[in-house]
Amino acid sequence: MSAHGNAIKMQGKDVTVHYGDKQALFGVSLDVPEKMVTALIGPSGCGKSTFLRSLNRMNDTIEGCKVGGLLTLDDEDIYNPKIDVVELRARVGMVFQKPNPFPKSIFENVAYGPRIHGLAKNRQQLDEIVEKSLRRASLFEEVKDRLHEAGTGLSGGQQQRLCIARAIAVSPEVILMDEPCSALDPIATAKVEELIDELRENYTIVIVTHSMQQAARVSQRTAMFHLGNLVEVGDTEMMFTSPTEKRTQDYITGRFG
Amino acid sequence: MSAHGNAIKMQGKDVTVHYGDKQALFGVSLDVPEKMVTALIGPSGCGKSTFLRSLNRMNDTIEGCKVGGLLTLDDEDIYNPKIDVVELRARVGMVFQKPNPFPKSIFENVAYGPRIHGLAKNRQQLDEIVEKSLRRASLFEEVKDRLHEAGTGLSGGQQQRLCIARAIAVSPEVILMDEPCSALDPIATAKVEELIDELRENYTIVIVTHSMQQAARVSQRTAMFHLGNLVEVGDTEMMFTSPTEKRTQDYITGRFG
Amino acid sequence: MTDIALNPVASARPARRDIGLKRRYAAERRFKLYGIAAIAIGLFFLIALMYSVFSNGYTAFWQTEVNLTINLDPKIIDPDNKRATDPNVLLTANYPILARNALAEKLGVPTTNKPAMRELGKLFSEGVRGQLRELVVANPSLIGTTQSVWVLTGADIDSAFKGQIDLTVDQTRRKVSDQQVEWMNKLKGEGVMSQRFNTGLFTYGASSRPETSGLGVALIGSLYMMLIVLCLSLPIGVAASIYLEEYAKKSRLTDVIEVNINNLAAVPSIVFGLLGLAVFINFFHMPRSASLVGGMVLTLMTLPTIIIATRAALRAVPPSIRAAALGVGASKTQMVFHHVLPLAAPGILTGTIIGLAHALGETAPLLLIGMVAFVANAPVTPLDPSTALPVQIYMWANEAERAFVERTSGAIIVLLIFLAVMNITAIILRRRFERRW
Amino acid sequence: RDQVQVSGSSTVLPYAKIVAETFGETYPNFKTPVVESGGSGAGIKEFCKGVGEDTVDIANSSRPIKESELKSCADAGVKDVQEIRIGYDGIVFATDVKGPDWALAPKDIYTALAAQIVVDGKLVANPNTKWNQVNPALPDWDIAAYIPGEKHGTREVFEEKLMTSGCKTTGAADAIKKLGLDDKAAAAACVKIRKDGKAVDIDGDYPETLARIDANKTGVGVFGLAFYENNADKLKVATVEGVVPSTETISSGKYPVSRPLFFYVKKAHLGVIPGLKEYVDFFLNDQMIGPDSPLVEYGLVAAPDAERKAQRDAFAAGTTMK
Amino acid sequence: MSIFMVLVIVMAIATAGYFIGRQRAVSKEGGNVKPHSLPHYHGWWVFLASALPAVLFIAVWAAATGVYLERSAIAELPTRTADTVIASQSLELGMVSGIARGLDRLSDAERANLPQTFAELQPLLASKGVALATEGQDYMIPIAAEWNRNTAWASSIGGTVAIVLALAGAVFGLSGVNVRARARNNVERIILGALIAASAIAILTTIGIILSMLFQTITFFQSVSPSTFFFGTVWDPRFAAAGSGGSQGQFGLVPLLAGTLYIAFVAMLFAVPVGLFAAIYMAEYASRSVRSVVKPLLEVLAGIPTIVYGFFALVTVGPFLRDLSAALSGGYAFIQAQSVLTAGIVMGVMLIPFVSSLSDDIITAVPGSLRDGSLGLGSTKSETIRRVVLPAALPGIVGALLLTASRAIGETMIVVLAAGVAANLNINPFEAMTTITVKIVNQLTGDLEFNSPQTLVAFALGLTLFFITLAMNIFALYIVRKYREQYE
Ligand SMILES: Nc1ncnc2c1ncn2[C@@H]1O[C@H](COP(=O)(O)OP(=O)(O)OP(=O)(O)O)[C@@H](O)[C@H]1O
Ligand SMILES: Nc1ncnc2c1ncn2[C@@H]1O[C@H](COP(=O)(O)OP(=O)(O)OP(=O)(O)O)[C@@H](O)[C@H]1O
Ligand SMILES: [Mg+2]
Ligand SMILES: [Mg+2]
Repeated sequence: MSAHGNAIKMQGKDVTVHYGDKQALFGVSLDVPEKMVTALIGPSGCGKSTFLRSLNRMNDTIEGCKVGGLLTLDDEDIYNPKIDVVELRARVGMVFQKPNPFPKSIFENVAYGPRIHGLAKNRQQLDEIVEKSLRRASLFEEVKDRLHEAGTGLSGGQQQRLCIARAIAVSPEVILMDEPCSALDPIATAKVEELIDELRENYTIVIVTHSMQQAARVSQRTAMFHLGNLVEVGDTEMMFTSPTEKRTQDYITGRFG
Repeated sequence: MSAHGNAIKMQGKDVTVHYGDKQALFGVSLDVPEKMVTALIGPSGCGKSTFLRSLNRMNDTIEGCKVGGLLTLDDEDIYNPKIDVVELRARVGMVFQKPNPFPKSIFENVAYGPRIHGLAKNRQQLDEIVEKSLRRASLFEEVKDRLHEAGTGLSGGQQQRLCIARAIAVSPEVILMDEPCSALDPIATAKVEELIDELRENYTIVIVTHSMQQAARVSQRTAMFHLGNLVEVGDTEMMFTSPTEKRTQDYITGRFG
Repeated sequence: MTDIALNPVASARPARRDIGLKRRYAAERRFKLYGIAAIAIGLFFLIALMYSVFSNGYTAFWQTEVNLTINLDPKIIDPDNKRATDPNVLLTANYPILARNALAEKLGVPTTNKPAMRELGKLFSEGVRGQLRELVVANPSLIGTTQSVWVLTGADIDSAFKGQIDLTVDQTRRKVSDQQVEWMNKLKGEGVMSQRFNTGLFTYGASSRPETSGLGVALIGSLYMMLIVLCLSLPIGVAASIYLEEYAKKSRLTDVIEVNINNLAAVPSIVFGLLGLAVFINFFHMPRSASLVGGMVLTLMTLPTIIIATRAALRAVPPSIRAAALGVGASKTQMVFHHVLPLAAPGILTGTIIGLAHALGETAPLLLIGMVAFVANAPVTPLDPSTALPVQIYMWANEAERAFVERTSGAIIVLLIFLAVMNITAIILRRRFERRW
Repeated sequence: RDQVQVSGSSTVLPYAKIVAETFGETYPNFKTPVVESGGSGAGIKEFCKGVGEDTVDIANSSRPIKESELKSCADAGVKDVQEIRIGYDGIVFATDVKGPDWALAPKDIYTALAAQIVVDGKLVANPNTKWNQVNPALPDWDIAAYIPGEKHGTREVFEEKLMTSGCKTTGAADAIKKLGLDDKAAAAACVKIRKDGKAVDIDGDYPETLARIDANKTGVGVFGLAFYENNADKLKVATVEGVVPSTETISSGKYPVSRPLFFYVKKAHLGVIPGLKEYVDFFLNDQMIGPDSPLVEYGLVAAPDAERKAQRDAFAAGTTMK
Repeated sequence: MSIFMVLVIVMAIATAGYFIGRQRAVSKEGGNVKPHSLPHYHGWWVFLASALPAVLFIAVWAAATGVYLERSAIAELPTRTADTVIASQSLELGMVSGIARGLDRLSDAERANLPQTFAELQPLLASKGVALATEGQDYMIPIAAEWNRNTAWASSIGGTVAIVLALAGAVFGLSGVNVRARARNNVERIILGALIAASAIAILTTIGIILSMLFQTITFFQSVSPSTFFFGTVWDPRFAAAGSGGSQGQFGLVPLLAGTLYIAFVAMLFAVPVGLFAAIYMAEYASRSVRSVVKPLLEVLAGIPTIVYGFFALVTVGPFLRDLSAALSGGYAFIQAQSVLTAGIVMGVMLIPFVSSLSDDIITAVPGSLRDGSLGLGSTKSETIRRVVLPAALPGIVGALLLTASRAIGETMIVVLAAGVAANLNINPFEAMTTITVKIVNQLTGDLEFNSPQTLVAFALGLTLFFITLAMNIFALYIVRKYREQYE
């Protein structure tokens, strides 16, 4: 279905999400093509994070949250009881909206994922993974002298980059990013965008962003949400130049809300 | 001293801040003119939040944090032991980088400040203040049906707007905003920017932002930080068109970091 | 467009990584199992303890009584007919004889048969004296009439009635004779001897006779002490924790206080008794055996528990909440009392529950301040001599008479009910405050 | 203060309790005395704290007051102390009721429980593990004796009446003397109990001993006579030197192991604390401690008539110690 | 005027002050000056200004006049001579106060013609239900009457002064009410003072404990040398007392200390895993309803009197372990019924809720975002708990464990019944040992002579234990500081 001809990595069909009585998503059908960046945009509270969290079943952890419809990864229903959530999450990694480093050292924060998944055979490999991940998140230079100090002592932006590094370190197939740059300055943002571009070669990426520019810069496909509905989805270029829906157009030009 | 001719509301002279052994600010001197928006920009970790927090002595709450130099509000030294910190903070309000609503209802979150400062004579006035503040933070429409549900159940952006509403509700003289829009979508951002513009008529505002565009849009003065130093400060227009410092120029054009 | 299966890329997918899922899931299951096992162990011991207490103790809530038709003979109560002038006559009259005669009549024993009458006299409790006295003093006009009264049987008969005495052994080896057992069975057959709910267990004070000894004094004493402990240790403990956690600059002094408090938690409870004796009784001259002193000693003993729990709870409140409160111009005190304390409340309540439970069950410190004592008169104020529930349990556990065995367990049940009532309140409060963020 | 306060021994407590309760019932104007139980030592300590409203009036004791204690008393101002002996407490051995009959003698007890005994004329660490090794007439049971712990006054009686005399009759005393110890040390060595777990000290009260025999049916326990009588359906008492312990054999002196029980009255408080004098008089009345009294029924061994009279007279005369 | 009445009046004044102060503050608002404090702070400030000094004064006055009245009554007592009947002044005074109490119950008419002799007075008071001692003297009656009069006088003066103080305080507080007055700061300063006072109680308690044991400890060390006490390996104080020369070494702390640590260790070995796993299960796995049932149920374990545990160990657990070991080894019971193991297990059961409930609260308090972070990386729940949640909760859990260990060290009844009182020194957990606490309790509550070293050793033991646990706590604090992890 992808206009780019890429295979579909993840797919949502009529996805509905309820938080207790409150419905947050009203039947969203969206495909995520492989090795591409899909951006989710839309006004605050429209359900972007909610959809994103359904993709690796992080919604399971919220009490009273019910997900309906069909969601697949490589054609497997990820809400099938037989599916393994842990493996799913290892394959579909996530970076959250609020930076949430563990109360451990910077090194341990990044090493955590590789450790539990047994990705490093020995300490040296682990060091390598950590360094590589920190570099890719453009944090290494800033923290190389204090790898063993607490990750919580970093500035907000540094913390967020740390979380990105942590997610990259387990080399997932899909990376979900919930406004990864909202706490970053332009330079760091540019670096992360570069990184996303780079990652795209091997990984599938879904990114939630508030910045139209960012969506335009990094994504190949864009999906526009509004009030829990998917308004429009399509190639980014098309979306930003000639959106079919009036609401999209209004949103992009900053005319509605 | 302000180029705009406005009186100086707050002033920092040779401000230094240490976190334990680590020095985060190295002698920053910056004036905050009254009824203007001052933007602080700079790469992540450069000390913007640190400077901002010194302005209402929120640094006092961090153990091991020492502030040196002189900081004044209306020519009064705010680090003078005689000053009442509480009153200071009521006059100099703050919105934090990470949204941090109280685990109370939305209404209570906003009503808290007016309550402790006795800004409302009766319940009706309180309702009015809450509604007005929520409206100004462009949150009211979204939450008007669930004012008495938990503020922590909101989406990230909604939480941040809630925090802005909470800060506005006590009508401070100076409002410090630490990346208030980093979690907001463009429309909400535009609204907050509008709000800031509106508030400028009566209040003095200091805002930390990562978005150059935002700084350009909302602020009249911009201060550029780097590695704990103030690199340059001046009228926003000038800063963005003809910065005197090379570093500023590089930063604005995205060339350094 | 949904026909993905035909897409060639799908089949060229790299093989899945091995992230040791099998092993990790086994670990997960094991971990969860440990949790269940841990709870099961805890509950198993709880049930075992409860079973041993309840199976021994439930009988204490019923007491054997015998229904007697007593002739309140003025010749015995007031032989000289002076009750109008001398109030002491009714107080000191020989009431047990009335009961004995009534019983003799019922069983057809001639009152002249002295040895039989002695045996018979032990069928019912000496407490009948007080019971009839109360009846007559309250209403002197009853004198001369015949009243049907339920009278407590003697403790040994009660034990025999409940089957707690082995009646197969030779009668010289037991406290009830064959004759008495025969009478007992006869009365039981006639339906005039039966078990009735033992209200006395809750109202009587200490007594040397098992059947008339109850927890009245101990209940009042424990109630006073718990009120004192609650009213003192909760506010003081919370206040101290707030100071240490929120106000005090981390310094040598706060370290000293912190270590000090942790250390006080390890001080054997009897040492608090020594302290109470030295300070409250010897120095401040407070009365011995008083629940006020007991309450204060237990307060000192409970404080560390509450402080430690409260500090842990305060520490768990995220700093961002504090920043938020300060940011809108709340003073530190407002921040603490409006935001931090409510969030810490569940932890504080847990500490209080555990601390109070500890205080409620403690005997050793009370030994030294004279509360492990025989106290018959119910205390009116916390300054009067009284005992406490665990003390009564301890003292009954050391009694020789068989009938005290069930009472010991019965008293434990009462203590547990007392504890339950106390805890349920706290637990309801705790649930109200509990929330995740 | 309008209430008599009594502290002291937990052995005397049951008796004091009966008296206090009856006293309260008989004199409606006086409150029932408060009787604490915390041990003789602790009781006498409180008693000797001084004279005055906030000190106790009476100390119950299961042993005579010591010289040094009297001296401390006097130092604190408690100069006149009246001693009152209320009767005797028999100390008996008992086993589970289903077991065989037991007949003990001090030498059996010594040979079974002493740390060191004489074997073939030499002093050796006690090798006995079974009662029938001690005395063939005793059953083939592992030695497991539950004896009063060191904190109990009973322990002293046990040592004095059984261990010391057993030590002498078995000839161990002579053997110990030969080691060159002085008299005091020799006496102490005589009463030394083995520490290999065969003799178990019980610091709790008799119900604990009973519980231990319940848990170990071949154990032998030491009890007070009163406790035994109340639990005779569970316990079988052993004879000592052929004498069955009972109130009669003890008061006649035939049964050797018994001890007197006391209480001490502060003379200074008599007539000053309301009810104190009345309480003591009441206690000494034959209706309370005579041969047919409730205390005796509970298990107290009444003192002979003459002794009781002497106690009453001495109290009335205000005779104090020293 | 009774103290109670005065207190009520003072409180009434203060409460009125609160309302007036609040009202005044409200009425002063409205200008263009921003008020410094909320009206109710002004109210509270007036309340405190009025109540606090008055109440303090009442306390001091009551204590002082009590002493003064006693002094003056004593001064009126006839001088003590050799043949004074009543042994001590305190007793005389007690009798006088008894009479005074009795006189209070009389009606005015009866008081007007008071009998002059004790012999007449006694039956009169007896009819009012006041029992007097028999030895009362005639001279005591006027003193008692005088005492009553003085008391009434003193309390009316004190009461008046207190009320005046309350009023003055209220006026002072009210006069200070204005828009910029820092009422909140004043109130908060007083709150802070109260908080500091509360934490000072901990220090005072410690001082009290040390002082209440110090003197007897010194006396003890006068007869037993510290070195034999601290380093002796034999505990047999009775034998030492009975014997002479050379038996000094019988006061050996080592076996008791070893037993204390050993039994506490075994108890912790049982309680910590069980409690911690129970806490983890309740906090992370169990549903709300299961948790709300299980948690209070486990807390019941902390409330069962320890003597119940003791008998449980004595009649159930001990024999069970003994029989079990006999069955395992085919006859020989290698576990004694009374053993370190029995005591450890049963005490461990009691300690479960200390670990589980406190840890549960602390684990629950760890922010959810940390869990999300870990789960989002594909870790299993148990990995998240073990590697993220527990480390974050560690400082709090260590606090809970310290408290648990403290309880284990301080416990007596369970040890007495489950492990016995024999002070052995061995390393076999299947044999009996005993603890310092047990010996403290037993030496203090026995029939032993109270001023002999045998009893005094209890104080030395108590003080020693106090310092040992102090050292352990300092060490623990150091460890916690070193490994503390702060989240957010
Ligand atoms: N509590 C703290 N303890 C120690 N160091 C800190 C603390 N807070 C900040 N720092 C350090 O001080 C420096 C300045 O931090 P600050 O938070 O002011 O940066 P910032 O300019 O706000 O960055 P960002 O845009 O990422 O929020 C950073 O190097 C940071 O690591
Ligand atoms: N845990 C929750 N419980 C109840 N309602 C929730 C919860 N989380 C989100 N919601 C609600 O669901 C809706 C969608 O929320 P979501 O977080 O997906 O928004 P979003 O598009 O990510 O917004 P933002 O850009 O502000 O982060 C919102 O109305 C929000 O209030
Ligand atoms: Mg979101
Ligand atoms: Mg910042």
